[in-house]
Amino acid sequence: MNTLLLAAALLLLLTILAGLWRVVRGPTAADRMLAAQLFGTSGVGTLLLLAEAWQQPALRDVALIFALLAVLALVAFVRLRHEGAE
Amino acid sequence: MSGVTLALDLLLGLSLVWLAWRTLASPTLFGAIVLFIAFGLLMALVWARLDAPDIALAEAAVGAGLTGVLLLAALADLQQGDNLLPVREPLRGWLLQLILALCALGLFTLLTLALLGLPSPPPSLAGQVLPRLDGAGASHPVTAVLLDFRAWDTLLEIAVLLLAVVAAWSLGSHPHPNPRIVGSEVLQGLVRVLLPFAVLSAGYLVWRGGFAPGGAFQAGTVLAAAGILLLLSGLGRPFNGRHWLWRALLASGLFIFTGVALGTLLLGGGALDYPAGLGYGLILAIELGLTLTIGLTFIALYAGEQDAAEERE
Amino acid sequence: MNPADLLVWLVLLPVLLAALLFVAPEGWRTRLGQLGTLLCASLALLLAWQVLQHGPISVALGNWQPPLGIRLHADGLSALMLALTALVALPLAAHAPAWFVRHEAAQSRAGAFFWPLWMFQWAALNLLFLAGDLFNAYVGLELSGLAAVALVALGGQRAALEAALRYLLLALFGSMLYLLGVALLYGAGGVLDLTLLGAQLEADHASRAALLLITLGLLIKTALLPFHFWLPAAHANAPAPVSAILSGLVVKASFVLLLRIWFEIFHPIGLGGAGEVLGALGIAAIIWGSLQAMRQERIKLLVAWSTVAQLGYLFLIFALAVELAWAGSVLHALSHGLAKAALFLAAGNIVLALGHDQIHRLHGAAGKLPLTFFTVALAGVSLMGLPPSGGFAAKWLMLQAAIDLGRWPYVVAIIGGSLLAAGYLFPLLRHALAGTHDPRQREGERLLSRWLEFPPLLLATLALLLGLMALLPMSLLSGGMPVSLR
Amino acid sequence: MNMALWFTLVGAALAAIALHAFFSRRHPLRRLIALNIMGSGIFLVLIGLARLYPGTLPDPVPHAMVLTGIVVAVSATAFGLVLLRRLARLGRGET
Repeated sequence: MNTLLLAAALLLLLTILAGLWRVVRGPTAADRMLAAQLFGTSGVGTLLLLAEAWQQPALRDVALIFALLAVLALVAFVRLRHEGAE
Repeated sequence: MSGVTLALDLLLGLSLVWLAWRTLASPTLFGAIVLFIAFGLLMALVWARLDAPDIALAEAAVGAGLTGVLLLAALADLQQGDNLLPVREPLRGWLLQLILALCALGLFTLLTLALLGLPSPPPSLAGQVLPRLDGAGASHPVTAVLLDFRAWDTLLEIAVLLLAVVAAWSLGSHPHPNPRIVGSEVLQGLVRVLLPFAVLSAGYLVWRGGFAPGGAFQAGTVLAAAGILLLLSGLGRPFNGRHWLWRALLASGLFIFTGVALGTLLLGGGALDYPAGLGYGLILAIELGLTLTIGLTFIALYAGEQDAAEERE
Repeated sequence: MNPADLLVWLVLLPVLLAALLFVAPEGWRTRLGQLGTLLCASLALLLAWQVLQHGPISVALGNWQPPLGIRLHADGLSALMLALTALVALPLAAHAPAWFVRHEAAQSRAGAFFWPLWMFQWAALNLLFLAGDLFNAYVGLELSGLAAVALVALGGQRAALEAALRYLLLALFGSMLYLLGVALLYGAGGVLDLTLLGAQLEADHASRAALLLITLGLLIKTALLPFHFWLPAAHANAPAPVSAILSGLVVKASFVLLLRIWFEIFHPIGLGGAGEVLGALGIAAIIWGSLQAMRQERIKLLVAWSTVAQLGYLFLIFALAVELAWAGSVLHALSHGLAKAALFLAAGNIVLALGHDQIHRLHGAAGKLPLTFFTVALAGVSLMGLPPSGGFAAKWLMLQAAIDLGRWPYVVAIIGGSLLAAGYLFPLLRHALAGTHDPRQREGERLLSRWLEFPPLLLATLALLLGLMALLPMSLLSGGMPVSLR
Repeated sequence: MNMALWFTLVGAALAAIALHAFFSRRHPLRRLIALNIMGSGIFLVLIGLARLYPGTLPDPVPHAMVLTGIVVAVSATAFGLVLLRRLARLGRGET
């Protein structure tokens, strides 16, 4: 069971990295934003899986904070990005 | 160690290094900031892996959230109009490049040799902290260190926070980073739903801080996030620094902390030596004060001070 | 009051005042700041008196003894540096408000924010002089660095803001190196207390790497050549009272920390040739800083480059590691602190009165501002190391140490440095004294109020008197000499 | 090699990369990011050291040091960004 959880966490981590690849490559800001949106969700998922696998309930709190702060980052992306800011 | 754990560790470490490199080498500033936010997320995972949930919480709130938003706000401001800054060309000349590369390599080698040569078992203060937890005002070891054994550090850290606001305001008022913000109903609706959750989470984190990972700093950052969301959605307005009440609120955490320190000193016990039985209550009072101050401080650092005159425009 | 409580008050009182000064309405800040200065300075002088009477004082905060808790420690060195800060702060409290009011009407904001920022800086300085814990000192370094950058930025002009930004980046970089060194030391020793660490550290890779990182970090903050490049712009573009604080006091705080770390932690385990390198850099700084000072056309830049040169003397102790040189080095820190604060305040007055600080346009200025140029000359006596000034006593002690050790390059550098100082100070005075002054200009209004002219004069006089009373600081120092130098 | 040691070495690599970037990239915003990454590397070294050997008790003191360090770093970064914005507005002729 534990290995399964860890494997799932690993998989989610890989999707985050795949998203990061998009962030690096771009080419448009929209790609970057979509990829960034992905970290939020995958990050929460990874943290919840790891909380179970490592028996660290405090990681659920981290996931909670992460979910709240991801919204902030996303809103900031949308609202603060100046047109033509590349 | 299972194979999956090993793979996870290797992947986390390597991607952290890769991400740092890509962040710092990113051709655009916007890309660098987005990657830096992602770097914060990976750091939070690494802290979780290293049994440091307190730091993971702080990193999730600060590294992946707050710092990123502050950077984005600054970038939005920098990119209005022509540029602007006295930026010199990137370092040119192969000799300088070579020297710099050797310096970086030298630092890595120096640290690696030092780390590999450290004594085993490592000297540590864990044996000093854990037996004394009963006499301290908090049962969670990290909170006990922060607010009792080494509370002096934390007091000065709060002084640094207030100093950052004083320093930022001394530069003059700066307008909200994006003056063209108009209220969007979807966003305002979202913020209205999120706000109670954020405040609730902040309260939860302070309360947990006494006996489990969490505490004033993490809670304060969540409050700040909520405040910044209010500003971003156009629901809230920035500070009016001319009003002394705002300034008093910003300083309240430091007032409470120094008040406790001087109070304990004047009662004859020695600074920050909490009287028996009062430790828990005093630490909770300090934590609550700090949460409010930290939240307001980060909002102030994001939004800046607004002159009354400017606000009317 | 319990003498040990004084240590806590010396840090907490300025912190509390800083917060109060920030909250207080702008109109109240000057009076409150002056009152606070009086209180803090009395406490510092009281503590110096206590240390002189009863020897070093320690206090464990929260009654948690090290290694778990944090210790503040006041020995002779701390007492002297605290007293120096107080002696600079008192005249400054009279000068700064007058200066900010006169400087520019638009800068009322700078005048209002000067007080809380300076109180934060004062708290950080006191903390660094008292710190017994390496990590606590890190927080102190950051507090001091941020306050210093904000104070530079009070200049408001583009040049001041650019210098402030550069200063901020380098100061943060220096703190990072320091923190990395502290992390390695914690890994090697498992404690953060200076004395405990000194007792148990061994000469291994980790401690050598830590020494290198901590030293580099603190050298950047102290601006020893070749890490001096941020200093002239930052010190010269800041408002004059701020320049006095930065050149007179702030760079000394990181130096004192370095001094403690070297002689209490690392000296016992042997350093090889590292001290020689710092000594040689000190000599290079004396020469290069003086040569640059001679080339400057603005008074404030000249004074700032003179700081680069004078800081070089402080580092001779690392090569001449004996008791006499230690006393000489500390005495030099004191006399330079007083003389340089006087010189920067006087330079600020010249800018106010003449509207420029071009050296070649000073002709006859001494006739207009006799008291201010008398102050410049008096401070110059100490910087050049002429008797009977504090600078003379300091250089004399270092010279004696160098001769005892047979270190001739150092003998040449110490004497040569005085000649070089004369080389940049005399032209300044010559320009000011040259030419007959039109007596009609003396009529009419006073150019400067006495609040502007007397505080720097007082500081320069103190620098001079320090030479006559050098025995007092010497007896304070003999109590707290590091074991490795006895 | 044990897990904590691996992450301390990752921390050392982060510090070295950030050192390089701090001096080779001149934009102040990038240099602030470099300092933050350097800070993360240093914190990683501290925490890695705190549990370098499995089986020993985790040491809360470095954890507290890192939390303090994070607060100080974010304060300094925030002030640096305000300074930068002020300078940019001065460049545009605003006051």
